Formats: sequence, structure tokens, C-alpha cells
Amino acid sequence: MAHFDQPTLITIPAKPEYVSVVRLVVAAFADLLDYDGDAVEDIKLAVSEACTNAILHLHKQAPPEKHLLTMSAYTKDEHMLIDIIYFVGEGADAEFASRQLHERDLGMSILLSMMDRVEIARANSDGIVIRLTKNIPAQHP
Amino acid sequence: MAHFDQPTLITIPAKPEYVSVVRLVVAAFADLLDYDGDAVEDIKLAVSEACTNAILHLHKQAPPEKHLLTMSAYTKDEHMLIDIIYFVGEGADAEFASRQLHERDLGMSILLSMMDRVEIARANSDGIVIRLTKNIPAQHP
Amino acid sequence: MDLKIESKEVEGVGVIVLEGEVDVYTAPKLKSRLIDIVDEGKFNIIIDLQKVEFMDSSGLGVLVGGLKRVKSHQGSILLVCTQENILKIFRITGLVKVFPIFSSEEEAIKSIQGS
Amino acid sequence: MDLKIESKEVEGVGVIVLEGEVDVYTAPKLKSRLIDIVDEGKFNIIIDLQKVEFMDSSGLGVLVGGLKRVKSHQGSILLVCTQENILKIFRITGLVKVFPIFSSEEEAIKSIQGS
Ligand SMILES: Nc1ncnc2c1ncn2[C@@H]1O[C@H](COP(=O)(O)OP(=O)(O)O)[C@@H](O)[C@H]1O
Ligand SMILES: Nc1ncnc2c1ncn2[C@@H]1O[C@H](COP(=O)(O)OP(=O)(O)O)[C@@H](O)[C@H]1O
Repeated sequence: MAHFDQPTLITIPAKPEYVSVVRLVVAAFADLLDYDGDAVEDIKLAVSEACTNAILHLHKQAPPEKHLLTMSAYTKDEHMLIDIIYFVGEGADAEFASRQLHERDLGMSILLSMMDRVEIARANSDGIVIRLTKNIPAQHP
Repeated sequence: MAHFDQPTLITIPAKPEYVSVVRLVVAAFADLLDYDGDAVEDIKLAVSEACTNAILHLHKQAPPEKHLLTMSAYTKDEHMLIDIIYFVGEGADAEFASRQLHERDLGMSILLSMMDRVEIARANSDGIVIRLTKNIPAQHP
Repeated sequence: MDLKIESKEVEGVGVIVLEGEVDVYTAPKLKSRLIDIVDEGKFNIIIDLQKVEFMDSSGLGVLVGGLKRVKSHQGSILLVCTQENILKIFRITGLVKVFPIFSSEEEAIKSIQGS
Repeated sequence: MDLKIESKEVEGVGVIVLEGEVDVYTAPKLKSRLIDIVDEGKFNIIIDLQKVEFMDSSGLGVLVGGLKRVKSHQGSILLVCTQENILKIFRITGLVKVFPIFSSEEEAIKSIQGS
């Protein structure tokens, strides 16, 4: 398999109409990694849920000029890692992001069943990162 | 038309296999701006040429750890602007980038006929920016 | 990729045909169309998802919201869907137990008329 | 999206059928396939672009390089292409005057046999 340990990054205005662009990028990236069609669909779904969460969070807690969202996708060992990163401002509240994700229970069930791991953490003092991990399928012989 | 004056950014490892991802992103962005199918194809072609140029330049002049490429797409007045930005290191040589682009005469003819304007400049002391400008079609009544 | 929403009436039943992607951007359009239809007095609604290429929880949320609305009038929402990637999210979320899902509009209409 | 390259022989003529995208990533694969075919002694080559969805100057460069190669053996490269978005780049670059372009493999083969 090719090496994809350098991240592919996409930054969009955190507006609903851009989420489809992020899905396109992650699908193209997953294609490069030889995931099959079903797995690519799963990854798109998970990224869509995480971006939706980020946008809802930003619109509740961040001043408008912070409304940006970055996806960073790369591989590490046998995993694909997808970070959804956004800046809410000083004192970023990872608790809030996490609570919000759990309250959107439809979104949460989808996210958890599509990914092997979902983590939410503070990034620096003013950012939030939703980290999605998916195992890379074993190479076909 | 929606406002797209905040840039959509994508950063990829400057490797040939990623250029298709950048094309996808710019096509999705152009779709949001209501360009018709032909114009979207034109924009993809131009971006493909500019990225190819950037990758060739990086592989000739930059140390491997600098091999990253960013596309920034946004609108300003009646124009869509697409910047292809890459870092070659201290003393970035915009002359070289420009000469190289003109020597690839097939690529240059395509680039010029697809875009309304093509500019190459130094970005800070260590980067190059290839700026593509395309007029946004007048709104259908 | 956007969402096309077409609504029609078939033998007295309100039918919404969706085509494209249902996500955080397009779901609100579906929501307001659903509300309009309920306001017109149609409480048995069929939503045809056969041409939906992508749907996430934003779309599911609107369907659940619509169902609450029609239930208060003893109505129902029936879905038409055969694509595995869309059916999957109904299974994962348990919503297969909440929405009757059919493989064609005709079957869904028959089911409403038979009840 | 990648590039599929299929090569075959039709009535003694080498035919390359491309499907997908020809860009800086995939063009080198086309180049080495072309070189292989010339090395096998085929100097009249038809390249079928009907299923090509995207091509930029990297693809054109390979075609020009291939042409130089076969010309030194009095050969030729004929293209099959009807898609407007691909024909466009041959027009823009003036390469319509360099490559004969046909709308089907059969026509291209007839042209070689007739010459
Ligand atoms: N993205 C979502 N994820 C999980 N649940 C949702 C989502 N969107 C809405 N819901 C839930 O679906 C139901 C309908 O919500 P909503 O669409 O706001 O309709 P209404 O305003 O008519 O109640 C609510 O119970 C809400 O909690
Ligand atoms: N991307 C390109 N843009 C413009 N011209 C190109 C490009 N790639 C190759 N060429 C030109 O096409 C011809 C063939 O180049 P190349 O593919 O390197 O073949 P070869 O090594 O067999 O000569 C050369 O004249 C070269 O200058």
C-alpha cells in the first residue's frame, strides 16, 4: 500500500453547504487506501456526522469569525485517522462537544457503528478535535 | 448567489496521486458557485495543470520535507480565485516557476485558455503562488 | 450535489420523492416540505428514498420529527427504499422498527389502503 | 479514479483502450505501455479515448512522445474520441492537426488499412 502518513487537510467555512465537499475529499482519500465501496460509504457517513456536530457546536458557542472547520486525514500503522478540528475560542469546552454528540443519539449511533473509535478532546486552548479511527482492511493476497 | 469569500483550503502531499483529490474539491466548489458543467471541466483542467507544475517544481528544487501543496479557492467580486501555493524553501524562485510553466507549452496553452488570468508570484520568502482567476458567469434571470 | 424534492398525490395519499443527498444542509428543506404537506391535511405520507444517494442523521431527525407530527393526527409515514447503504442507517439506529419500509411506491400505497 | 489500460491487436493493428483519468499520476503508465508496444514492433497504433473522463497536458505529452517514437519507424498514432471535453484540449493545443481523430475504432482501422 502507498504511504499516506502525511495528512491531507481540508479547511472549509463551517457552513452546512460545505459538508458535502468534505465528504467528497474523505471518499477520494479512502479510495486511495483501497477501502471497498461499503467502507467508503461508512467513512463518508461518519465524517458527515462529525462535521455536523462541529457546525452545531460552532453556531452555539463560537463568534462568527471562528466558524472554520478542518479535516485532517492520514494513516498511522494499520489505521486511518480522521481529525475534525475547529476553533471555538479561548476556553474551548470539550465537555460541551461531547455532551452534544451524545444528545444527538441518532448521529452518535451512526458514528459509533461506522468507526472503530471516536474520541473528543481539546486541541490547544481554543480548539476541539473529534478523532475518528478506522482499521485499514488487510491487503488482499 | 451564496457568499464564498471565505476560502476553502485543501493541503495535500505534493505527489501525483493526490492531484485528483484537488480536482474533486475544486469541482465541488465550482458546483456551489453555479458554474455550468463545461466551466467546471475547464476549472478542473486548469487546476490540474497548475498542480502538475507545482509538483514538478517541488521535485526539482525543494527538499522532500517541503513537498506540500495547498489550494485555496474563494470568490471576490465577480471572480473565482484559485491559489495554488507551495513552499520551496528560502529564496523561492518565482522566475523558475514561471519559466517552467512556459516551457510546458501544452500545459500553458490549456491553462491560459481555461482561465481569464494566470499569475505567478513569490509568497513570503519561501513560497510560490500560482493564482488563477475565472469570471463568474452572470446570474440567470 | 443537492437534494431534489418532488411532492405529488397518488390516490389521495401524499407522496414525497427525494433525489440526491440528505444532510445538515438539505434536511431543513425536507422538513419544511413535510410541514407544508401536514398543514394541507395529509397525515398518511409516503417518502420515496429510492434515488437518495446519501443520508445521515440530519435526514433521520427530520423523518422522526415528521412522524411525531402526523401521529398526533393518527397518521403515518411509510418509506420506500431498497438501497443497502440507506437501509443500513435505519437498522443501526433502530428506526426500522419505527418506519414501515417498502420496496416500491405501489406496495406502500396498497398498505395504506388496506389498513 | 485511476486509469485502466487495455491493449489488444485488431487485424494486425495495435489498439490501446483507455478508461479513467490521464494526468500526472497515470500518464507514466500509459507512456510505458506505449513504449512496450513500439518495442514489440507495432508502429501503427490506435488509442481509444472514448472512456477517458479527464485528460490534461501530461496525457498529451505522452501522446506526442509516442508519436515521435513511431514516426522514426514511419508509423502513426490514430485516436478515437468523440467527447467534447477531451476533443477540446486537442483543439486548444493545435494537436488536432497532429493526430488524426476518428469516432470509432473501426473507422480508424479502415483508415490504416486504406493507406
Ligand atoms: N441530527 C439529529 N440527530 C438525532 N436526533 C435528531 C436530529 N435532528 C433531530 N433529531 C430529533 O428528531 C426529532 C425531530 O426533530 P426536529 O427535526 O427538530 O423536529 P420538530 O421541530 O418537528 O420536533 C427530535 O426529537 C430531535 O431530537
Ligand atoms: N506535460 C507536458 N506538457 C508539455 N509538453 C510535454 C509534457 N510532457 C511531455 N511533453 C513533451 O512531449 C514530448 C514527449 O515527452 P516525453 O513524454 O518525456 O517522451 P520521451 O521521453 O519519449 O521523449 C516532449 O517533446 C516533451 O517536451
